[in-house]
Amino acid sequence: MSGETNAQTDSDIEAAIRENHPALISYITAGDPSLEDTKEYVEALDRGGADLIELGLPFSEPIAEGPTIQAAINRALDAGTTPQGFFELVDELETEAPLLVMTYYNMILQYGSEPDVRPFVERAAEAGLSGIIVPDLPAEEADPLRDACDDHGLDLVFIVAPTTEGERLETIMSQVSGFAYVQARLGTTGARADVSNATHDSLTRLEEYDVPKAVGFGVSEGDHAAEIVEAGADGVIVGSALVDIIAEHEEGDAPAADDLEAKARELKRGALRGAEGDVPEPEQP
Amino acid sequence: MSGETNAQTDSDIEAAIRENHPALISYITAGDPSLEDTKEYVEALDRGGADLIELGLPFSEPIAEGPTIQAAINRALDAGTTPQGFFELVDELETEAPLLVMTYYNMILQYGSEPDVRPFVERAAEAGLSGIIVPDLPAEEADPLRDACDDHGLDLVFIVAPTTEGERLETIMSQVSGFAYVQARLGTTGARADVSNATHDSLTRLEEYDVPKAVGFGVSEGDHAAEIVEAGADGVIVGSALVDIIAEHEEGDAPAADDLEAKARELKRGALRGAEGDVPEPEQP
Amino acid sequence: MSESQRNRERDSEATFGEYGGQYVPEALMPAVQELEDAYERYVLENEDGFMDEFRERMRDFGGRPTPLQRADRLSERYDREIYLKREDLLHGGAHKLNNALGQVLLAKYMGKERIIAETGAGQHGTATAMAAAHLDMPCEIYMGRTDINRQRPNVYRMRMNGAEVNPVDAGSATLKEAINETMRDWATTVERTHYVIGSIVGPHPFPKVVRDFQAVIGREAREQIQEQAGRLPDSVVACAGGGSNTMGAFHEFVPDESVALHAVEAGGSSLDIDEKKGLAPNSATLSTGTDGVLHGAMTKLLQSGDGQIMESHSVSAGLDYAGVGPELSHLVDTGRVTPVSVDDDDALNGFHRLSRLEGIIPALESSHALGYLERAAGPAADGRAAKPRDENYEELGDLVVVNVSGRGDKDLETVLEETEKRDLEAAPEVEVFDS
Amino acid sequence: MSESQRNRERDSEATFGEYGGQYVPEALMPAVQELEDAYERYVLENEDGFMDEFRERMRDFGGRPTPLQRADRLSERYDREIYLKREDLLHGGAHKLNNALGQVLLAKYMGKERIIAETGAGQHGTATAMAAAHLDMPCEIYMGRTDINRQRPNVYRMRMNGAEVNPVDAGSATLKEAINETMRDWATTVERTHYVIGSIVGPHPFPKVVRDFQAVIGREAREQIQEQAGRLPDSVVACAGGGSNTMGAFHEFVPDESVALHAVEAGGSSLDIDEKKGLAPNSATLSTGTDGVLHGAMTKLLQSGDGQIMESHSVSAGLDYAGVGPELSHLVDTGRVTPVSVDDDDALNGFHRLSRLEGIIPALESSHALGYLERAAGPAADGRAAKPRDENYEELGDLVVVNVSGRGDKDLETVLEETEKRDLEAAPEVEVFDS
Ligand SMILES: Cc1ncc(COP(=O)(O)O)c(C=O)c1O
Ligand SMILES: Cc1ncc(COP(=O)(O)O)c(C=O)c1O
Repeated sequence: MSGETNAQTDSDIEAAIRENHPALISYITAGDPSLEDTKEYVEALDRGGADLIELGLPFSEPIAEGPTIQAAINRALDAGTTPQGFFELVDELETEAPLLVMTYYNMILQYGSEPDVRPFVERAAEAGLSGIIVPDLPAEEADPLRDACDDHGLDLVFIVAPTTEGERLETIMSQVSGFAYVQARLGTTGARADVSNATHDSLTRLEEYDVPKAVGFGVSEGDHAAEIVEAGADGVIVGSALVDIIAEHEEGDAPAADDLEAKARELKRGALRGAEGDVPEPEQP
Repeated sequence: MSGETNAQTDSDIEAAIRENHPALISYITAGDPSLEDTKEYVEALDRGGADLIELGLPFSEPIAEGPTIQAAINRALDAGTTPQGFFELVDELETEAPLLVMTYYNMILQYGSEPDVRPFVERAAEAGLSGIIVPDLPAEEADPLRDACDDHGLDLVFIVAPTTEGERLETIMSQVSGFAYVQARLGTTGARADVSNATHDSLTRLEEYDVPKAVGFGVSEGDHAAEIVEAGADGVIVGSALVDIIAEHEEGDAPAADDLEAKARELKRGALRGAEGDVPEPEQP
Repeated sequence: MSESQRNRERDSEATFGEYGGQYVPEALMPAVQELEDAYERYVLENEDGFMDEFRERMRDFGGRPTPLQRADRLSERYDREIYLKREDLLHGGAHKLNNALGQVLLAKYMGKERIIAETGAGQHGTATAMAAAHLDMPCEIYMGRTDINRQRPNVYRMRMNGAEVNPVDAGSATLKEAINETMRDWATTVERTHYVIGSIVGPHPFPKVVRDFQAVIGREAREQIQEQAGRLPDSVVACAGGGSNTMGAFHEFVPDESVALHAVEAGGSSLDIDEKKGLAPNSATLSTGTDGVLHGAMTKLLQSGDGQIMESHSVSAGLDYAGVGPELSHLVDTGRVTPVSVDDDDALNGFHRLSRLEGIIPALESSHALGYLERAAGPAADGRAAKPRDENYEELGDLVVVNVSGRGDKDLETVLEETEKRDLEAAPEVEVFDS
Repeated sequence: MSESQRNRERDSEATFGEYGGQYVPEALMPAVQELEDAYERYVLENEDGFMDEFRERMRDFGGRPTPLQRADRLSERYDREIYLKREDLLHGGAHKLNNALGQVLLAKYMGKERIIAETGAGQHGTATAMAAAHLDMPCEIYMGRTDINRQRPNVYRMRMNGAEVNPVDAGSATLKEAINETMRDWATTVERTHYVIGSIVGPHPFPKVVRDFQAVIGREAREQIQEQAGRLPDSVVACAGGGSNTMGAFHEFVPDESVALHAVEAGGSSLDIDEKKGLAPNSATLSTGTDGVLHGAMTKLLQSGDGQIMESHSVSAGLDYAGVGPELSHLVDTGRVTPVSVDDDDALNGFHRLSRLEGIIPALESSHALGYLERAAGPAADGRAAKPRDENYEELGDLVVVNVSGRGDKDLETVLEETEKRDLEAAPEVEVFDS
């Protein structure tokens, strides 16, 4: 359905997805376990074939995260990760894959001397970030941030949940830029062992919209990736499965980067298989 | 004031007081620490010069007693003292001094097959007791017991408290037989180191009544006895000071009887000194 | 003779039939008579507006009226209308305040300067301490050392309210020794001190004083049930220890002959008595006791043949007393009140059932009244075949008022311990208790 | 446009000035909008008699109305009329039930099948568990493991009421982790589950829903004070954590411009903040916080310059929260509500003073409001020279209503521990605590 190139004004992100279709979008938390490690990990993911990389800027109250990413955020905060440090890391990074920042709205508001979204967006653009994802910012509250993003050429990615329907789906899809983040199931982030029916339903509901759709929440293996892409997704988003790898290794541990690279490779291969229709029979729960 | 013989119908008790004026009235708890010991102790008190002997029949809720006698009662109950055992002891006793039983009303009521005071009074008379004192039976509730006592020739001794005044004093003094038990002070039984003003006031209030008056609650030494008798009492009642001696000795300990006898002697001598006006200067608190 | 005079004559009698009276040491008689006089003037005649002040303070400070609540799920379970009189909502958490505030106020009108009281589990002590703080009266509470150690939170509450808590070390160091010690204090300081007795026990006029202060329970309930259900109830059910919540709930209904009055006693672990050891494994005085004199009154008692008072038992500390109010003894003898009992297990089930079905955690005392509902009217097919239905169940009728005399926060630990020992049908799963 | 329509339009706005809003994950938006719809229909329009049923249940089950009591001895001490709104007498022991029962009933009207809630100290959890038991709704409460271990009695109460208590082990295992976990549950089960938020916080419409259920406090107080004192008060004083008892007490008075509204926050041990450690040794959000977004709403927060939420502190667990209701933030900015604060010591003194002078043991939360009276109006010669009088004291006026939001039984242990550490002027002697 989608996947055909759209000639007009593709953003970096959109371009990355369309050009590398089906895309692998990876997430890790910046500063987990340190910003230096994050730099290595990002480069490893880039090498491993991630087509977009989301970097989490840690916030103390991550209400939308599951236990895995919540723990990563706590590690990053304990390591003293700040927005300043985060942007300096991004300043340094040179990756094939465009970078997005994923953070909570209060972090965006507080950057700068008083509550205002613009200083954050300016700095993000300056650092070379291509987009922003804010898990606690529904479309209804997003006007100020979207205006700022538009002004600075950043994509603002919205999440589409299994409960998003009707008028609200219209609104979100008319505002989304970069890609629609399709939430695979109800609940929070976290690696799971199956692909839910909700994913299929959501992709069906979104068929008519000509925006790339990437599916996240619970994707952890190449086979999931394959299945999701076969169901019509333009990309898969993987976070907790990568964070799990980081959590298993000591700080500064070289194999972590290698394992991340390998995992990215597995996932990307899975996604490609999905695009070719080479999908294993899904296990029924 | 009192002390002159009253020719009419003196009971054993009245006679004992008038004849041995000023009288020593002693109290111990039957069964503390065993009925056999009590027998010895009673005989020792008799030898020591006690003119009347009160025997406590233990009741589980002795609300009018101080800690000393309460503990004696608990020892007696733990030793298995029953009304049957008590009466059998009295059956055996042969003392100069007439004997009284001091117990709570429920013990009197329950003797026999249903709540009734008569079986107890009959048995008391049969055992040779001369009188009954019931610390939780005010004159207002005493009709049934007084009738039964009258029928069996037993005295029913009433207590006159420092708070007893006016009409109630009249009533009590018109009903009392044997002697009026003048409560030396507010509070409960227990040995104390001084003689209270309340004692003097009470004896003054009672001057006009031609009934022997014996003062109890807190009398522990010969000097107290002397002072009380000088203040106009016909007798002194000593309990806790004797129970203290029993409590200090092991069960079956011979010296206990000797000490009791000696204590009785000291107290009797004190009372006699009081009658002669030979009273030490009371210590002022 | 005016109605108030007639009431006054009836109420100034010292006895209920053969029960009651004033079996107290001579030294206390004047105080008891002074209280009689004060009772007649202030309580019966409302002299100086005493009763008006009492009622106003019970409203503003105590939280009266308490609701009468239709218990939806109990009504469904028992297939009849069950209404709960919510004394658990009274300030302090139990009906005890009705009496404590009344007596402390009375002491103030009488010119007394000092309040004393005994307490076992601490319910009456905390109510008295609250009332004394509220009315600015110095207050001392006697409490056995054993009870102090078992009931820390109540000790703290009393102390927070500025009361002194005097530990009693004699004997088993529990309620009975505390009563003796309070009596001693009173006998010593009687001229300036008022002894706040905690139930409808003790010498006249205490049983009437306490009853009249507690009678507001039934007075409110009688109005409320007529308003809410349109008629008088078929029965009123209340637990009975000393009997103050019981007579408080019943008093106003006594003249309504169509209303059955069920006093639910603590059956403990058994209704049998061990004469040898002087132990009653229950506190079912009305059901199994015999006549005698205890703590100032003739009444029914748990006692040995010789007249020694037995040690009673109940899982609920507030019901654990070997005596009972003389008025209840009388009303049982005349047939007006039906004494029934449920055992510790039934009471615990009653506790859990109300907690889970209605969202009200009742005092273990009150749980006896609730356990009785199950025993009398519970679904037959409930695995309870072993225990027969209470024989008085027919009297319950279609419209029942149950007095929830207090809340169960104070009982949580006991309930946990006792529940773990047992296999109770109404308890949440046991794993629930360890986390 | 009818009055109810006008109200409805005003109330359906998602913001209070710049505060409020709906900052929630997309998955929850439909649920939040469904709640908006239900709020408008059932709460604002009384559809299907919802509000009638709510009020009736709050009367019969909850014990409303609660009294407004003139505090005789506080009035004397502070030389002005002090009235106490007695929410401590509400079923469960705090104002929390007003909201919990309202929301559980609303969930039932909405056809939800399951109730979840988070709890810190356990007050909101116990209220929710009671309400859910009463209305026969399955209920799960999330609670940090650390809090579970600190607050056993509340855990037991919830379990007795049949609720499941889910321990949360993440991070510091306290309120914040419990909130996250509850959000996760809700995000997963949103279609059949209602999340009962415990204060006037969270995304629209929660702040309005909770406020409207709590507004009965001020509605009653406003009537009662006019009846009892003949006029409107000069001020209303309430403690503020999230702010539900606060807005509950204030709401009805907001249009009465002559009535000063004082929100008393927890000053903790100091109003200073340790940016480095991300610690605020207080919970005085209205007094010292800055604007930001937390738990679904824009409001005042205790946060670092970067936007990380600080760990707050108060001796009172129920006030220990880094945010505050958006409506209060707005009313503070517009000058209608005066934010003040007292520190832990003042609150403990307030606790002891009410316990000893009035016979009411208040919750530590409510004790802040009482401590503020002393700070604002206490006798000058009280050894308190070191602390200046609160600068807003003149606004208190001659007739003051103080909301006693809950009872302090739950706080006894904390108060004992904290009192022993300090030299408090109003505490009973320390020897009093060991027996
Ligand atoms: C809640 C409650 N109910 C009942 C009782 C039993 O007392 P009474 O039988 O006098 O009502 C107590 C005694 O402590 C109690 O606390
Ligand atoms: C008694 C009491 N008062 C006040 C509060 C603070 O909450 P709020 O500020 O929402 O009234 C709590 C919270 O637990 C509480 O239990």
